[in-house]
Amino acid sequence: MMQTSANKERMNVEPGTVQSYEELRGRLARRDRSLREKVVTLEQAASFVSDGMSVGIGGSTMSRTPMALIWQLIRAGKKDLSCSRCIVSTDGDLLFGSGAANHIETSWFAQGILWGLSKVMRHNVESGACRYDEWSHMAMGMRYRAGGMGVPFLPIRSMLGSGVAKQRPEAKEFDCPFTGEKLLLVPALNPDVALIHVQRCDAYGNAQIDGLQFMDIDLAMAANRVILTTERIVSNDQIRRAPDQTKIPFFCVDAVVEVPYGSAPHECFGVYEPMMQHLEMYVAQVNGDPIAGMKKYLDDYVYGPKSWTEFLSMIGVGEIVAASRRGRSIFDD
Amino acid sequence: MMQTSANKERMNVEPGTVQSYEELRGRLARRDRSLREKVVTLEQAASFVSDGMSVGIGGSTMSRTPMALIWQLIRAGKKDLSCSRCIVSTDGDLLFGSGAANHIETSWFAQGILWGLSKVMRHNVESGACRYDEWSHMAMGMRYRAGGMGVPFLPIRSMLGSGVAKQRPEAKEFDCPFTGEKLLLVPALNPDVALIHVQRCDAYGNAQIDGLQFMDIDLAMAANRVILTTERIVSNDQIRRAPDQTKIPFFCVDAVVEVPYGSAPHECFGVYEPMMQHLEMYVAQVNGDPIAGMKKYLDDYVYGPKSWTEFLSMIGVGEIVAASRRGRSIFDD
Amino acid sequence: MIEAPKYTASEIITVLSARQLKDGQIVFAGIGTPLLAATLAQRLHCPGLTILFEGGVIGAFVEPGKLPPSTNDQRCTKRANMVLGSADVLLLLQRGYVDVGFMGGAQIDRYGNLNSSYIGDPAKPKTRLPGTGGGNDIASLTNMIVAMKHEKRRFVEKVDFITSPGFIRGNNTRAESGLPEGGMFRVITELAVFSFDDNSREMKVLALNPGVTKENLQDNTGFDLVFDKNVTVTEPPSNQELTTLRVLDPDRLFIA
Amino acid sequence: MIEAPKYTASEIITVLSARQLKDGQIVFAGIGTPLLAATLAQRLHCPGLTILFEGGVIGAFVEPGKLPPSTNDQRCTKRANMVLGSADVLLLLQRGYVDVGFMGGAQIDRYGNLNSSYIGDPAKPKTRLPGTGGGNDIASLTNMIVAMKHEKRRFVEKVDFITSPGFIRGNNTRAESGLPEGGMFRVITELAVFSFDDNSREMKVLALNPGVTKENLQDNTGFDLVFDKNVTVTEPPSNQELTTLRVLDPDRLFIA
Repeated sequence: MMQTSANKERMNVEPGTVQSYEELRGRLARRDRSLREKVVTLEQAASFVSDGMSVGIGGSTMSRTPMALIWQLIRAGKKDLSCSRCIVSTDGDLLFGSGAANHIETSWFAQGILWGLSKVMRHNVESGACRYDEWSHMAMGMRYRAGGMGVPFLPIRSMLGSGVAKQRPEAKEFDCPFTGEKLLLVPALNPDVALIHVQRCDAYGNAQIDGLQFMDIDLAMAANRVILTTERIVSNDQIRRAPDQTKIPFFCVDAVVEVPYGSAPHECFGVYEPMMQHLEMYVAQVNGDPIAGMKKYLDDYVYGPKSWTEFLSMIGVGEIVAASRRGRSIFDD
Repeated sequence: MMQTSANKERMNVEPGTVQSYEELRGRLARRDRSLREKVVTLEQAASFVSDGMSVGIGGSTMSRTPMALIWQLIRAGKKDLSCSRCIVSTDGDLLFGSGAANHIETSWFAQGILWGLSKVMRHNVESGACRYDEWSHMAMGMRYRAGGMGVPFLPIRSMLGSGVAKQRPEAKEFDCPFTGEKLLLVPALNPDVALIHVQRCDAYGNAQIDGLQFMDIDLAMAANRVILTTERIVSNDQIRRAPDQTKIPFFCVDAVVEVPYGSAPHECFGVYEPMMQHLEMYVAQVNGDPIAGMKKYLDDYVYGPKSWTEFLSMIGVGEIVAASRRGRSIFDD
Repeated sequence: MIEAPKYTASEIITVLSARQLKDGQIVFAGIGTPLLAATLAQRLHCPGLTILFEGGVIGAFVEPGKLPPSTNDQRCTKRANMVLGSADVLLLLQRGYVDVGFMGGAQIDRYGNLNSSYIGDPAKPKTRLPGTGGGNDIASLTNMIVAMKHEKRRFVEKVDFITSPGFIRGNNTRAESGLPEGGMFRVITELAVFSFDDNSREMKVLALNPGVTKENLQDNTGFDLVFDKNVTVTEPPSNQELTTLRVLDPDRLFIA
Repeated sequence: MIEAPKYTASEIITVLSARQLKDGQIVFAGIGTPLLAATLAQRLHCPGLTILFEGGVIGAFVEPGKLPPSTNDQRCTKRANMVLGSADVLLLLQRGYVDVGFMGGAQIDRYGNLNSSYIGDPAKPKTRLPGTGGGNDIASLTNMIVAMKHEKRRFVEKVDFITSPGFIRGNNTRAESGLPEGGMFRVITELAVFSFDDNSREMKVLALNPGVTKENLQDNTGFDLVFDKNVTVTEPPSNQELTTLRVLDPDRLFIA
């Protein structure tokens, strides 16, 4: 039922194509935006995502990545997803390496600066199996922001003159009617679905995000549906005591899943830092052999465990406790 | 010295004219944006504003209006200011009635819905003495936002088809090159100076604003200089303990003035509600006679008192205490 | 109305406006009657109504006896789900998150265009009114309910100035002006409830308030009225509605 | 270098980069050497240096031994003045609030154009590199310092792909491309410090690092070098500089 409804909203348009206002408004009008509880399991949440959808991913690099949800999408055998994120890390590896996604729009894609190039990205992109469309970081931000504002584009002053712009005819050079200056108009990005991990939200989806926000607010406003994973679900009363801390309003949100350590092995601001031992093991294995190494990682850590908690237990209590201690220390003087 | 430097930056351009990127960047490059203490008196702060400047006013209606600073500008005999604000209340009356401003760009201008039309606005505008340029509320927001983003315009989907748009040829109808849809491009608004009142900031100008933000963040980024008044100056250490609560960064700010009750008789979120007895006295007097009534108010309450504190004492301790009790109650369950 | 009224004009407008709202809706409400009517609806049949205010508020529950003097005051944030910038709350309308825009009006015409900017020639006005506020944005971007006093000078053939667009000159002119979404849905006065014809986009009478005749209504209206073929008579405000309303506004700020 | 070095290539690059920063500046720093050099400058001669990170941070003081693995990690927010959205921190560059952009480079050409996207033909690349991140935005919108390793294959006549624009094809071509502001200011390597000619916009040698000859430098560079007429020799890293640096990066994450 969810699957069907999700499929109905599937777009199948060429990336960079701007949705008409009529389409955008129509999709939003059909969403149930009422104040209602929307807590589901990770498995149910994954059923909101259909093959071929465009998927916006929250967080950035190794921070507040919705890893549990990505992990579940891979387990559920999703295919041909077209993903976007401001900066892509091991989440992109897993999406390409598993076959869940064949296209990513982002500004940077490796595992992390510490580890050089991602052999998984290289293998998949250089072979032509997958497509990596490059935009500048700010352009990604302005694309989500245009999408969230309900306008078809925003003007920017970067990318001009670069190879990055030449590769993206979806963005249009433009002479400003006010000043005569050259600007670049970047097209709105309204993903079919956004995946966002937060520190806390209520059962309706009112989400409060501590620390770094990245592009999550714009992404949530832009997407045609939003799935939140959250470290914890709090009461609506708690949200209403500090409404100026709410960053995503409930009516943008279609599903809420409580997943403690839902960004592991990446970090969640104020809760845990990245789990570097696991990441280093991962990077050595997949960069050593981006096919067999990735297959083994997926078998062992994605398809293997019975649940997200079992995956966490494979990371190990020692590393989780250490990451948590470091995570909480951000609030120390 | 301040006066001279301020004059150098004076624009004298027709409202609605977009500043070129070269001008904008040049002005910003000449500002001292370094981390430095910038605490001054109310009198010194007023000297940052020169006759004829464009002045962006923070807050909205009766909330977080920088009333002490406006009061000081009037006392200092400023003239021909061209002001902008999302919604204008008694601040606009005082600016027009005193002769400090002869032009306001806003979306709504009266004293408050409770009191009907402002006779002061009517008198000054209908006589042709002053000019009130009307924009939609969102258009005002997008104009500040464009200014803060460093782009010459933003596209919107309102105002189209209305008399409001017809009166503003500064905004341009535009056929979207992506969708063919009709849009309105509203011109960036980069005031010469912004006046913003906040709950707390440090001596460098890092400002934290509780509750309603209105358009203050965009305004601060857009303006060519910013004067902050603040309920209290806190240590930089306190700011750095919760950096995700900082809403305006120090390098946007040129002067900081500590003025407790600096929005009186308007409200400051979480600190005090509007002082309605004083406002009702004011409204009855100026709407009774927008010339003599206003003159008497200015003589008694603006030119008369020796200091802002003396003005507060004329409002009276009873009303200030009651407004404070109501103000703080917003945090009660 | 002939009988001694059991309620003021403002009270019946507020009660009938509240009835137009449905539980679960996202409503963008202006100050005065709209704020009060939406809050009344929350306390009657819409506990899950989400009220947005122009000051930057999502999901407020305004407290009885503490009605805010504008939608930019801290009282508007009481028990809200979210507080955000005022440009951002208006952008929610543009993106399409809002079900209903709900505001008052100073002058309205046959096509639901609202004027709150000028009486007389805008170039040399008899009266400069306060202006649009967020009204233009709300009316441009979502479906509108307008609550206003019914007077001949307020219900005119053609407004002196279009501050907040209704259906412009009727038929398809709103969409052609660049406003493909939203439009006038209901007008509520102390005399009647109006909707708009699906094709011509002319205002039409949907229901008469208790005690109001078609002739009364026409006499108080500055253009020839169109009546729906199934015009009904509205149920008068119930005791519960009136009592709850008066608890919300004990100082009669907006129901005098 | 002929003598047994007292410091690694990364160390001298970091120290010389730190020297380029002035107290009170607003610096937008990339991960790795830029972050480390800016933090080093804060601890030496720039206590009032404000460091911005792409993750959305203004005014951080990164802690010794806790270098973040990217500029999007919570460690980047330590003792910051402000944390904001990443699009918003990038917009500060566009508005003009930033004095210096500071990043690393994979490949650079005579006009300071940087490539971090493709080795070989972009249509069928030998190597797909990670891409621009915020590099394009920073290089497009502000004055740049680039810190990078000096190798012949990295210092090329013409980059395979312009990821982050320098002066494009020299002379006025950057401004003509729509980038009237900013541009390359300095390039720092383990061999030399470079600036760019005010007119031709060609890279030119400003100073040689200790022990480096013009011939050494040319041998390691893929295009014919231009030397400033007053080429100097840089002071070697001091003990204080090296000690402070090694305290910041005890695990030698970025100075190995």
